[in-house]
Amino acid sequence: MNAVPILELDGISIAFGGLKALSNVCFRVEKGEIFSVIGPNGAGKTTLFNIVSGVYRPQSGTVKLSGTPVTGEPPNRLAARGLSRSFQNLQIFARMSAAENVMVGRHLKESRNVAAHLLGLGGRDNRASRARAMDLLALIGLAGDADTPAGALPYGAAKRLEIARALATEPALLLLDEPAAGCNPVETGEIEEVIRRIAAMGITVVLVEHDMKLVMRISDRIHVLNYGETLAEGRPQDIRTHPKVVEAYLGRHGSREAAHA
Amino acid sequence: MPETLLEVDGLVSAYGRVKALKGVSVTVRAGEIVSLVGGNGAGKTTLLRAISGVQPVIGGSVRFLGEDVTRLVPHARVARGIAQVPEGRQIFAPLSIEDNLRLGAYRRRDGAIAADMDAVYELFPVLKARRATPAGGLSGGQQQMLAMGRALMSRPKLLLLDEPSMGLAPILVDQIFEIIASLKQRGVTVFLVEQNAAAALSIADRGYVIETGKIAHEGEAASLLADDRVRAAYLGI
Amino acid sequence: QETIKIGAVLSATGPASFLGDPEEKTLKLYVDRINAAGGVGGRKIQLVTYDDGGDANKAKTFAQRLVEEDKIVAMVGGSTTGTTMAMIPVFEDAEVPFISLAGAIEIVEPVRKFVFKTPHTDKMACEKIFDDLKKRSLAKIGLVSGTGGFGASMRKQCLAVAAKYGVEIVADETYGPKDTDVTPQLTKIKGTAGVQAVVNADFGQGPAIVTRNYRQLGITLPFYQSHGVASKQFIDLAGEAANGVRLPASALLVADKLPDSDPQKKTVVGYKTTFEEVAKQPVSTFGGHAYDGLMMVVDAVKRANSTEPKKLRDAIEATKGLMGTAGAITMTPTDHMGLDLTAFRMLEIKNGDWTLAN
Amino acid sequence: MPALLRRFLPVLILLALVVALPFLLKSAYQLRVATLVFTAGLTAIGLNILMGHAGQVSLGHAGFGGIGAYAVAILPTHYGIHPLAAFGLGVCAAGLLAYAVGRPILRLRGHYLAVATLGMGMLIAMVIQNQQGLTGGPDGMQVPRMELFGWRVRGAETWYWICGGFLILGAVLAVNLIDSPTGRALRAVHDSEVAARVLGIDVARAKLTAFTISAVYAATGGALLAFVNAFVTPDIAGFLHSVELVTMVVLGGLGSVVGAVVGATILVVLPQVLTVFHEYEHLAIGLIMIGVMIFMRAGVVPTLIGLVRGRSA
Amino acid sequence: MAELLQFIFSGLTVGAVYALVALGFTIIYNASDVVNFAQGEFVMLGGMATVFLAAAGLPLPLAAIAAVVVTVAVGLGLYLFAIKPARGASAVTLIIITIGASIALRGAAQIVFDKQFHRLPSFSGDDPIHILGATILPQSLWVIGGAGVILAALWWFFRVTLTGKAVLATAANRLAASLVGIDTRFVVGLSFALSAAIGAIAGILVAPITLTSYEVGTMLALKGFAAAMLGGMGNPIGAVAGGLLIGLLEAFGAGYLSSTYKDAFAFVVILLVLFVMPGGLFGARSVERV
Ligand SMILES: Nc1ncnc2c1ncn2[C@@H]1O[C@H](COP(=O)(O)OP(=O)(O)OP(=O)(O)O)[C@@H](O)[C@H]1O
Ligand SMILES: Nc1ncnc2c1ncn2[C@@H]1O[C@H](COP(=O)(O)OP(=O)(O)OP(=O)(O)O)[C@@H](O)[C@H]1O
Ligand SMILES: [Mg+2]
Ligand SMILES: [Mg+2]
Repeated sequence: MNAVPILELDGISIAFGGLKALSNVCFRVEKGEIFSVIGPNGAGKTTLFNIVSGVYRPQSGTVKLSGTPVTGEPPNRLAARGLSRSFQNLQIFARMSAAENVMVGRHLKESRNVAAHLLGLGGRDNRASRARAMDLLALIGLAGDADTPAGALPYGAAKRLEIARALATEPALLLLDEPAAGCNPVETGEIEEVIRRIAAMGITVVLVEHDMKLVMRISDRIHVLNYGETLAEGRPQDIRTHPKVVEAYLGRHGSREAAHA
Repeated sequence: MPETLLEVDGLVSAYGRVKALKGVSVTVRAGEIVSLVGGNGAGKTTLLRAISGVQPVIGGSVRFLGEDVTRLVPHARVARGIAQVPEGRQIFAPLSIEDNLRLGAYRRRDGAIAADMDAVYELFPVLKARRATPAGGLSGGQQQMLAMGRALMSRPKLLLLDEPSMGLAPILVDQIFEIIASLKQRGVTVFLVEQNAAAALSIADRGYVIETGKIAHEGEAASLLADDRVRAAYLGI
Repeated sequence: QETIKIGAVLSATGPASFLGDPEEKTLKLYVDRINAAGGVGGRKIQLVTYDDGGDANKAKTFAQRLVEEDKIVAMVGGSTTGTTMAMIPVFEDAEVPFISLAGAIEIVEPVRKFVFKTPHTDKMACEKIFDDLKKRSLAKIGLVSGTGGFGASMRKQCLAVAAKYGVEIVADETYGPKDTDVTPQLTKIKGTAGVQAVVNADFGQGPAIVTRNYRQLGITLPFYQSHGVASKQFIDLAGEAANGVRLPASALLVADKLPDSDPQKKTVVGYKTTFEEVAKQPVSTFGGHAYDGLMMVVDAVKRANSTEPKKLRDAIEATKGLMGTAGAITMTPTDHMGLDLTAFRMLEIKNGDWTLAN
Repeated sequence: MPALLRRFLPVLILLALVVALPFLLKSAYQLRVATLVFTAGLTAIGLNILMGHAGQVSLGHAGFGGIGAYAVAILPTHYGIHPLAAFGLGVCAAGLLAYAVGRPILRLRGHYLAVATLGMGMLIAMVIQNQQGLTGGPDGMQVPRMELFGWRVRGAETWYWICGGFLILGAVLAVNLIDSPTGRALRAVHDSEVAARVLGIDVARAKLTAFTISAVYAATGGALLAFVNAFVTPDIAGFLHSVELVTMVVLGGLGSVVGAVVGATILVVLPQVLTVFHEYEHLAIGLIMIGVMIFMRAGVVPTLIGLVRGRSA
Repeated sequence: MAELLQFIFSGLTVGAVYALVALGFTIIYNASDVVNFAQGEFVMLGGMATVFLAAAGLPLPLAAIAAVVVTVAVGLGLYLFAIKPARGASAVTLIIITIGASIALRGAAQIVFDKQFHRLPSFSGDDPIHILGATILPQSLWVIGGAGVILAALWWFFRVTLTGKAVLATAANRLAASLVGIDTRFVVGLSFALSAAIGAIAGILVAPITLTSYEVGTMLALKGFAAAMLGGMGNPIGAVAGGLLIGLLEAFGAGYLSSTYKDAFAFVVILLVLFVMPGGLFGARSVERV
């Protein structure tokens, strides 16, 4: 391959109590790719995201971002390195408006001079962040809800809000954990459109998703986990028919969906 | 014509000043599977919450087995046979998986509880393997299984399902729909909210389509599946 | 005719309610009695009381309120030294006489023009105890004191005057105002070489617990309490363990045991009977302080034949031989307390009752 | 600009109040009560930044107030430092202490944070109470009068204006902060720490910032109170006072600047009003607190705002 | 040796008092996530009501039972008239309500009873038991035993009974609890009644040692709260362990370090423990998935 991969995992393992959630997981994500991680419930996908984004620290293995080892760095430092994510279990700021949620994503781009903020000198940042937030809300189709308290948004909207918020950090690498959960096929189509646009901006996307139509349509490559171990990796057309994947994960329904894509 | 189990009439409900349900009427007959489809924020969850009694209503009525239950507290409705798998799973995170299931049968006093628990474990073997651990550690999909299992433990007459397939691996989606279909054989009536509209309607007898707090279409499931407007708006075909 | 407005800011609730409660009851009781008997020189007394809960900040606010809104002519109150010290500037500025019911000597030393106090100081209590120790040829003592206002202040005074009486404090322990067990401290004192007697400086429930722990540990050394426990309640709380405890206190506690010849007898028996009858609780010296303060004002009003605060102040300063529950009070421009050591009696608890020690 | 107006509305309300009150209040006593409201309100505004925005409780904030108060008592008395300098030093000391202890303490959450801060407050109070030589012990100590260019700062009205000025200043700073990137970071931490972290917020630092700022407010409030009273006792740093401060913030309305001052007003003025109930006073205070919280769950000010909005909509 | 043992006895006595109070916190906390600041007042009511009922002529055991009943009634009243009407309020709001209740109860007690200190007679006399040169009062054994029995009862309640699990479920997720058919109001009401009963029993057991007055609840609640948190909030075993540990720390602090700063010593240790174990000694590590 050509350049340094934007994300490189090597021998990642973690256990909770006696339960091995991930063992020896390795993969590389190239810059500009849409890379999907799929696998049965409890396979370790979210755990993998938690490790990559620094929420958990792996018991062994290394994480490299664009060639730099970052294993165990706290999430806020990783964010500064251009990594952002959304959450499977919603983590929106429920008491803030939708626009403010996205503005928080601008944190690293804003001044952090507390004294200046106390003195009311944060106005410039506020205006810039607000403008950017409105753009992003428009991107995900929530422009009309800018001043709605985020806690009052329906589930699907809140999931999209998380994407906008993550985008506000201007990431190079974006991890999306089940962005289409709770969306009907039409809405999933809209999410797909949003992801494509994100990719078009040059942002590398790592996607966890159970909607096979979406995954098969959009992914450049797919990595399959099962019981914390790698089951397969490859292009959608290979994964779709991979016997082990079909057996452990896709089943009839998944195969049908995947075939439809 | 089987008897009417659930009759929702002109239900109105609001969050603050925002009306989420603007006069919704729905009927579910005993032994049926009825699906409710609709977009984000259409009011599906609100309707199920109102039926269970955890959402205040400001107009309309809910009748269950002929009895007006509109003013009944939630636990009294559970006692009458209404169970719900809520949106977002809502498991008892610090409690063990086994305790979660046991609490599903909170209102029951019969001797078949242990047997039912085994049945749930059979449906979802992962749960059995981890039954003594706190439910909060489960993955999203595993929690969804637990929520389903917990609702089954109450042996409901009417099971309200709010997006039961959300976050489940495809292979389990098959399974969940099979389970729902099989509930019918066991005499459980199901009112199903699903984003996976095609799958939901394909196992349902009848269906409703809700749009911004109002029922927009209703009819036989097959005819809804064939309806062009529904196909375009919700099935993405 | 105009009433005589007397103010009182007391710690009727809170950690010092042990003091404030009987004080408030006493004031109310006697104001009612005086009014029922026709008032002072035909004028009724109007009592305005506020509860500061033991908080100096609140006390000061109430003091200001008494002076400015209620327009009182004299103040009897200030249950603790802390609240008193906070209120002093208010009365000094407003030039209204202020008779404090708190113990510390700082209140009247240096003398402030409008500030007086009724109780004996804790320094006097120390002196009285050390005097008794000296008589019994006991020189080395263990001191155990509460860290609340009363205990801390008395500890300071005792440490200061010990040398004068040839007393050496070989163990110095403290406990918190709400502690429920003091056996570790007492165990340490017990284990200290050469201790010949133990002195406990505190008020409230603490001394009762200390006394019970003292007996639990089987310590047999002479044991002294302070005037802070001078209430029958102490004996009730400490139970059997109280027997043998010595303490300096006013004659009030042994009212009925005083010889008829005692000049104080009439006053203390009168107060004791009245208080116990109406308040339905055993008399304490703290209520007595309030009685003394009120009587000082009444006496001053009579002599000054005026309710003008400044004239009242001058009259209070001229108080001479007024018989109070604490002793005969004689104020001078340099002494705004007016009591001497003879006002203290050394008592010993025997068979669950006070007796005069000799 | 209406947005700016909306933002500074709380400040304008408070300003109007501070300016208007002297026309209504007749005696020095009444001015004093207002002054006490201002000092408590200032502390409550600061605590509100920590509790209402960052979502972290502190049951030890009176301790910081105690540091401010005793600084202006001890430093001039024992070390001859000018009261104004002592004021500054005390506030800095409280801020530094908060900064130093905040890091480990703020790792704790919820009720555990509550006990940890409670412990910290108790330790401060204990030192004040027991260092008798320095602090006068439980009986308290005098605070020397401040002298500025030969002018003795005294009198109810003078302190009214000084404390009122500080209150307005405190409100302005708080309002600025809330609407700034820092304020948003604090509120984000309140709602979801993990989300805040992946967005680049250093959660520990954010909490520490709020803690330190609120400690500075508390120390300022404490020092002003000490000046006003010219006397301090250890109660000012005590646990009960800490609870009182938390109650002010919640009663008035978490997250609201005006609410903090309203909460302070309730708890300062109520005992003055309720003296008419004599021994029923405490019963009445307790019942009023319960009543307010039942009928105004979000606190007085947010509930009233909600009512007004509801009516106009 | 005798000295060390004496410190241990002192620590156990005081610690058992704290443990009893801490146990009272666990139930309401487990049912509603609310730290009930009026818990200390339950303890006070138990002791004071017994004193006054006994003074009114009731035989002591009867007075004690009546006092528990009175306190339970007060606990239920607190729930019905203060907590239940605030349905849907946040935990902070509810906590402030309990603070208000604690002020009101103290205010009422000072009127109904009085402001004096009182003592209940020790259950089995005041003759100290001598062990290896150290002494302990029989009443201390009552307190320690009481803490043990209540601990066992609570453990059984939460671990074995379905109602106990319903209590935990209600705290964990009230919505879900309603949806499985738990009468959440009944559960929370029950928890107030049980907490009140435990508080009252604690108040009666400790009154012969700590003495009692209308104000005694404040300090006991404070220490009990610290003990409960040290042990891990909501866990009865933690409550007892935390209580005993604080008692022992205070006793050793007073005995070996400085009696003035013994409380400081205890708090420093609490802080250190929490830094290492942020969920207390026995607290379950919270599992929150994202
Ligand atoms: N904090 C934790 N404590 C205990 N177990 C955990 C924890 N985090 C993850 N696990 C366990 O690790 C395994 C992997 O979980 P993870 O959430 O990564 O699965 P997933 O692949 O995202 O599943 P899903 O598709 O259902 O979201 C699961 O069995 C889960 O129970
Ligand atoms: N807690 C809340 N506060 C205010 N508004 C709310 C709240 N919950 C829901 N709403 C509003 O009520 C409406 C209906 O929401 P509901 O959750 O019932 O939709 P839904 O059909 O279940 O959507 P989804 O498919 O996203 O779950 C939406 O407009 C939503 O914004
Ligand atoms: Mg997952
Ligand atoms: Mg929904």
